[in-house]
Amino acid sequence: MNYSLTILILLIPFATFLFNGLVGMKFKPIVSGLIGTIGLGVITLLAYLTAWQYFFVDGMVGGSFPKVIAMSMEWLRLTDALRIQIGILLDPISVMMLVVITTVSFMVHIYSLGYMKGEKGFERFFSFLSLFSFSMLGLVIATNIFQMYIFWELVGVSSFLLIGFYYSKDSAVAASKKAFIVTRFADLGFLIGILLLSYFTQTFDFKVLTGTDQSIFAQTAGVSFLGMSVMTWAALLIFMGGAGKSAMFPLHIWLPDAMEGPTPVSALIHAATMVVAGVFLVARMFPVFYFQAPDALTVISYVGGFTSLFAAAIACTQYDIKRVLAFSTLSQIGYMMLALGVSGYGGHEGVGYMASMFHLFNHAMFKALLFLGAGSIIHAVHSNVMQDMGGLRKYLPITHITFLIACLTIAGVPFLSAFFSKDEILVAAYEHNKLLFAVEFLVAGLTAFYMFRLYFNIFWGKETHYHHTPHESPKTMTIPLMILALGSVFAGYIPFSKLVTSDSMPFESHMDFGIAIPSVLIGLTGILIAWILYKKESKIPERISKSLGGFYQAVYHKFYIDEVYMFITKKIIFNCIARPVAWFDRHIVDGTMNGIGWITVTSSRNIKGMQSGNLPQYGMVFVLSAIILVLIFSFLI
Amino acid sequence: MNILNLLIIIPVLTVIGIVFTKDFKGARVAAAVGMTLQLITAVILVISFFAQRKAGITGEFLFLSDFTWFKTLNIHYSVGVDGIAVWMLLLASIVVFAGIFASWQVEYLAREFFISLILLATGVFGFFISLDLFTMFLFYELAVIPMYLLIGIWGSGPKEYSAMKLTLMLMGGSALLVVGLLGLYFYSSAAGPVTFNLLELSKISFPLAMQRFFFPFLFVGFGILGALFPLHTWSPDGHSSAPTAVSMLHAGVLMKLGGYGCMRVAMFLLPEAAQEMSWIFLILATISIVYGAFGAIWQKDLKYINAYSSVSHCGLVLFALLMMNRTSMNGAVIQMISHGLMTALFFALIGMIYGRTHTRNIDQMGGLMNVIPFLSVAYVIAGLASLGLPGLSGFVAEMTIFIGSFQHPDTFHRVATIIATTSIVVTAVYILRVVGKLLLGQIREKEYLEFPDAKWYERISVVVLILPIAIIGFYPSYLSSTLLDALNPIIERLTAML
Amino acid sequence: MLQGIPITHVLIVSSFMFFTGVCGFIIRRNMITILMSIELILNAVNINLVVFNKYLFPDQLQGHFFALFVVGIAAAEASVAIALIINIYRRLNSISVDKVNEMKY
Amino acid sequence: MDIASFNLMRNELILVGIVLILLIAEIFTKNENKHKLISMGTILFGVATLINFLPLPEGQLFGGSFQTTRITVFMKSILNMGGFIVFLQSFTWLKREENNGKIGEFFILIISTLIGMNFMISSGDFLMMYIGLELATIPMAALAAYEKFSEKSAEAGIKLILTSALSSGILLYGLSFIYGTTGSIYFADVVSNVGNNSLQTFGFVFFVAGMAFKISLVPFHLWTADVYEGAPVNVTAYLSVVSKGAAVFIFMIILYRVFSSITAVWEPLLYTLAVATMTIGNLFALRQENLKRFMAFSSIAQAGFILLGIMQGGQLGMTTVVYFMLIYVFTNLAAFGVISAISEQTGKENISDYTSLYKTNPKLSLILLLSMFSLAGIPPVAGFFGKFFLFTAAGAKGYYILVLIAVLNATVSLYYYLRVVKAMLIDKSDNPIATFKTPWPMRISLLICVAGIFFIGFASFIYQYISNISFGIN
Repeated sequence: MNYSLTILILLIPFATFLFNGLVGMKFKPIVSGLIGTIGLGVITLLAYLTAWQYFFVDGMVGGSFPKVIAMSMEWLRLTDALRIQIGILLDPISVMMLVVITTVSFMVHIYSLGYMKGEKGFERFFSFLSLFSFSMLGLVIATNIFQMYIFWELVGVSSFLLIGFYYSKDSAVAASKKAFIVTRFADLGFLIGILLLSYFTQTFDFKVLTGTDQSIFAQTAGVSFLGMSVMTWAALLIFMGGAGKSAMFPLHIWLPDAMEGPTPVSALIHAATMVVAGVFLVARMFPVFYFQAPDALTVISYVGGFTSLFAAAIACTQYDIKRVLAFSTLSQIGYMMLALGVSGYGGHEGVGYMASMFHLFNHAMFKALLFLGAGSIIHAVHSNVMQDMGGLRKYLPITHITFLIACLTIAGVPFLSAFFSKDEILVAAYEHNKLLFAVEFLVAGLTAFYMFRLYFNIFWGKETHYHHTPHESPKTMTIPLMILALGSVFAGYIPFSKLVTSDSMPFESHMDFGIAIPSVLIGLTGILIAWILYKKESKIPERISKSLGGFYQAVYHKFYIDEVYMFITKKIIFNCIARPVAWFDRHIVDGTMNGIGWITVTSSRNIKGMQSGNLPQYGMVFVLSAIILVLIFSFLI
Repeated sequence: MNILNLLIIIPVLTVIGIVFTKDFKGARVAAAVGMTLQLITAVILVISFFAQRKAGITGEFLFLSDFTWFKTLNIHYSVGVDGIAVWMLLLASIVVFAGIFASWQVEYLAREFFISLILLATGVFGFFISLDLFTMFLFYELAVIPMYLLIGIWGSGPKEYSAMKLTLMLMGGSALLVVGLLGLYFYSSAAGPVTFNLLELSKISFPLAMQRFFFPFLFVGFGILGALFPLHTWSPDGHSSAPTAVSMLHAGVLMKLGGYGCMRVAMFLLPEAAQEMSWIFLILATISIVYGAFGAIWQKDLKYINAYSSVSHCGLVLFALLMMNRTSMNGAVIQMISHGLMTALFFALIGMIYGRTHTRNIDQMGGLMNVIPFLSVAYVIAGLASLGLPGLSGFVAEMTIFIGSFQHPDTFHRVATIIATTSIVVTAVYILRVVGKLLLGQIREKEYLEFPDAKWYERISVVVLILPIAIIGFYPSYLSSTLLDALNPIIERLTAML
Repeated sequence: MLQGIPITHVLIVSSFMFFTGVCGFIIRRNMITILMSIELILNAVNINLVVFNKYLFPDQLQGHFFALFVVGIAAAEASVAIALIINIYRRLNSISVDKVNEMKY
Repeated sequence: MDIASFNLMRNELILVGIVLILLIAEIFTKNENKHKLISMGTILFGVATLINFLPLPEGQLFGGSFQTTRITVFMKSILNMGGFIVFLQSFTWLKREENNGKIGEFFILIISTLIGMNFMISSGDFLMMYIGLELATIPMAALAAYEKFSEKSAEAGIKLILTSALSSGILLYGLSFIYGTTGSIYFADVVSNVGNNSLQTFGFVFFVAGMAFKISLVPFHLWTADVYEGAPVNVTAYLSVVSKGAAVFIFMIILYRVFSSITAVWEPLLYTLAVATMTIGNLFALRQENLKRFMAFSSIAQAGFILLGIMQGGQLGMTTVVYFMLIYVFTNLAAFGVISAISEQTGKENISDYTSLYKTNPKLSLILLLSMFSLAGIPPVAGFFGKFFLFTAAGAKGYYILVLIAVLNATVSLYYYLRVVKAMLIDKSDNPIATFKTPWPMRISLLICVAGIFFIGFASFIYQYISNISFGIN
């Protein structure tokens, strides 16, 4: 059982990146497009083979799925103990992520062939996509936390490049900048967390960190800062990194703006893969959190819960369809985080962990589907606000059907994939924390409501007449939709509890109808309300929003978080730190240097009287100084 | 014939050659040829050095050669290189090479320009190869002085003021150095005849009182060139007024003389004092890291931005040196090299952009990505390198420094490290601000559309700088391991008394 | 002869002369007078030399000779000085030192 | 004491001979070809300079009042070279109409001052030293006032003669007390009687004051600037290099040979003087516009640096000082050469007149640049070595703070030296000094100077030689 081929999973996308980036513009655009897509297809195949081999050919060793180091080379030796390895670690979650990423990425590649046709910088787009795939894959198969950090940064930058793809659009530039800086700020926490962790444990290696042997944490015993144990600090700081990438409250602000990027990018990066990196990070470090920093896990669960509610609320009020999807992404990731937070370790205790991974998998499918669908809608109507849409079902049949499927899935309608995962999450929450369970229960309803608000507004609602009739997108775009639709229907039947679990030992998970049925019901209620409000064009929504008044405004303006950030950055950082520093440097530090020069010159001007040109005065100075010297040296010394 | 002497002889011959050229075309060709030879020599040097190491020749310095100069004063011309110096020499030759091509279009007094530029380079090379502190100091000053003419004659903006300020401050630094060097020289009489020789000085353990007295002189003296807060103010003015190649050379190589000197002379020869006083300078270095980064945020002038970021990055070098463990010092040297390359790249690109837009104010530019993609992409790469993107040299350096410094047993040092890490965010802020304003967005002016993209010579100088950045970024372990070996003697001496 | 006069008295006289000369140099404005004050200083020196020789080292003549040379050289100095003063008088029609401060600072 | 031993006074005698020859020659040359005297004098002097390089046995004459050692011979050679370069530089100036009648005088006066200096340097007692000093000073006043019809020149002359007369009075007064307390004027005898006696210290300090006047140390420097400015350029050059050099040499020799036992007194004394001299000299030099005045203050500052070497009091000290003076001769004379060439051509002597000189006269301005760098002590030119070794000498005594002050002063001095460079290379001017061709003697002199500036620094054997022949307190 060797996985030597898995190295190609990293090399191929990197090669295509280099090719498209350096010489891509020399050829016809389609060439680079095809190269990128084919490359991705190949590694998708490889990923499936790997998954197959890992789960079903090699299978379990001693009742659990082993952590296989497929390949590992020393990249940089920092100290004798701390060496940065670049390698490939295969275990249930990384293999699962491989499958998810390659699938979605492949779909997006195909889709982009159609969607981006004729765009300026086609080859640039594909080289960036390859770069992203490369970094994301590198992230999930990291053997150690530092390798993860490396690819973490690369993911960040490729997201920056892709959001700012339309670089002559100022809003896009601003959005990309925001995304990068916010995540960078979060990464600072991650880095400091790594520093703490590596200082106390003297290792980066996941195998050691998440292994059963807890003795490596002996150093940390009793070390605490501001009343929290150092491991809690480390865990929280590392989670801060995760929260940044996964856009958890309050670091979520970059994600809605990130929708400035091309829609396939939103589908790939800001729905399916990169934004769940945070979840993946927590899952990857789960034993460390669970055994060393349980408080951190609690924090995570609350952050997740709050974010999911908060985002769902905002999603109900937005009109830009991509933003609605973005907020729903936030809310779903909140689910996953919460699930991890409430999870236990091992056996049925770890149902939350399993559920979170499960939901991650399904979410990737249906959210990518939703975004791609939104893309094809925008492609058709050249706008992405609901007001310009309505009754599109006639024009875009395939998009319509697939979109509907996705909406049903996310709404948790029975026997579609999300139904299962969401149920598991609710179960985990229920067992662990009733309050959070209640929140999630409510969010389930909200989700159903805003998704169908979206759906009805687009495909039903008022009969808009378009100056040129929308037409269904080309095959390159519709085929991925269908495939993903299949994915989001049937992904739920994968027996996750057999494959991806907290201690990688399978356990029996069973449907808990006590929780499933109410959640389905509340979902259906949400759908029903949406039906009433938005099926036909009606004045009711306005009236409701009026009646809610201030609250509605607050929600509509995303609780003014952006404004707060604006204030902090522009006013505090720029005006209250950078500007004074610049001033201080110019006037105080530099002023001192110039002051020295000034003093010299002035003193030279002031003593010029000594050289009066008058002979007797010369004589006087001469004699007096001679006498003074005599007094000093013959009598004082 | 010792290959190291070639590194001095070639530039001198080049200067003589330039004297006999007719016009600016001849001058620049002569300069280019000379510096190409120099680069080749440096590469050969590196290869043969590590070939010898592989052959098992241990001995801190190789290619030693020594010739007595002033016998009664026991001053020698003695050269030799260790694993750090060879890399520094390679860096210097790369930057000079790029600098020549970056200043291809200098026509006003071109011969004088190239002559002074290469004299400056001679000083740098001499500094890195010399083992005798007297010759080292001689070359140091030789490197500083042409700067005045280069900035004063071919500079822009308030050039006389900046040139004078830069020269006087650096000379003030060397004033401190003279005192320190003489101290070392005369206290070396404890073991045999007085000497300036680094190797022999490194065998002596000086009395603590003497170390306490002279360490600040040496460290600050070199520190000024290393832009140690608050003595960094020559750097913004100097860099912003200097012509392209000079900024490249100065920020890229000359500022490294400071860090190198701090390590090689101040800390290496006076270890106890270094251990004892490190905390003072550590605080200063930490300040300059954060302070430089914040200072860069507010600037409008591209060169000011880079000058301040250089302050920040060079502060990181001193910071890491003062941590005094193998990893951090290793990181410091890598940072010197990486910062040398990327800041040179920055200044080269700024010069090229300025040559087209005739302004360096970022508020008056925008959308260059549409018109000069090559330069813009290069600029983005430089920016990413300087904000520490994995796969480029900056990341390697910074991470080595941070991890290394954080291994320090003392809490104070670890806290300082955490403060220093915040600079990576601030760096990201100002780099992205520049990239956003300058390259992205709408095309600002109509005449941008006539801009030609990079000419062949510009491409050469850009590519020659980007390549090593990427190579170090991708495959740092060779560089890092060689440096670790080279650092051993220094570390041993530093930690001997702990 | 000088029998009975203690050396200190003579030295006091000479130093008095010396300082008179110095004050003359500083106070007087006429160059000729300044020259004369310098002569006073030199003569004070001569007195010193002679007296030291006479009182302390009577068995040798170094002081005397020195004094003789001083006198001679003083004469030479004076001659050149006066020539220059005349030159100044030709230029400025005045021999007051206050006139000769064209170059200053 | 046979006739052959007069060989010890070789240089002096030859110079006297030259003076005589010139006197006679002047009588028999008609007015229209007086200018032949210039080349004649120069050539004769050049020969003398060459002859003095020949080795000479050590020894003494007149019962020790005239002493010849290898170091004195070398010092005399330095002075000779300085004089020779000055002669080469003064060709065009002497060829002027109004100087036609006074060509002989110029040579005679300068050479006689040189004779005085030579005697002073090899003097073995205070009398000889005093005679030499006066012989070196009085003709100098006449030289300063050489330009009969220029008020400035006359003023320079009168200032020099009166102040120097005062100073020599003070010096003699000091000497008289030294004689009184030691009972001898012979160095050899004085040494043994020098002790810690306040009357003697009194005399000593007055003596130092008198010497300080000649070396123009602050606060005894006031005459310097005015005289330098007023005197003709070449005379100024001669003053600033040769007569200063002679004074430095004899001062050092006397300190080392006579007052070796009271270093405790003169080291702090020189410390004070050095600090004052460097600082004040620099501060004044900062704002000078007239180049001659500028050079005056710069030379004052340099004198301050020289004290660092003298203070060391050992063989190292004397070596560094002599070495520095050697370099200083070439450096300073290079600068003065350019200045005189330009003032001969255009009569301009202000820094502001030199703007963008490089455009029109690149060679001249490069030479000036070199000498400025050498004065500022910038490598690779010789000045760097000279200065660094002076600092080394001070360091050897452990005066690190003094070294720091000195080097900081050197930094300040760099500022005003760079001002000249800035004017020539950087500043733009719409009417720069027109391009002109310097006459060949000037070219030769400048060539010699540049060769010296470049060569002496690297030529360690010169330093070696000086170090071998010089002595110190032990």
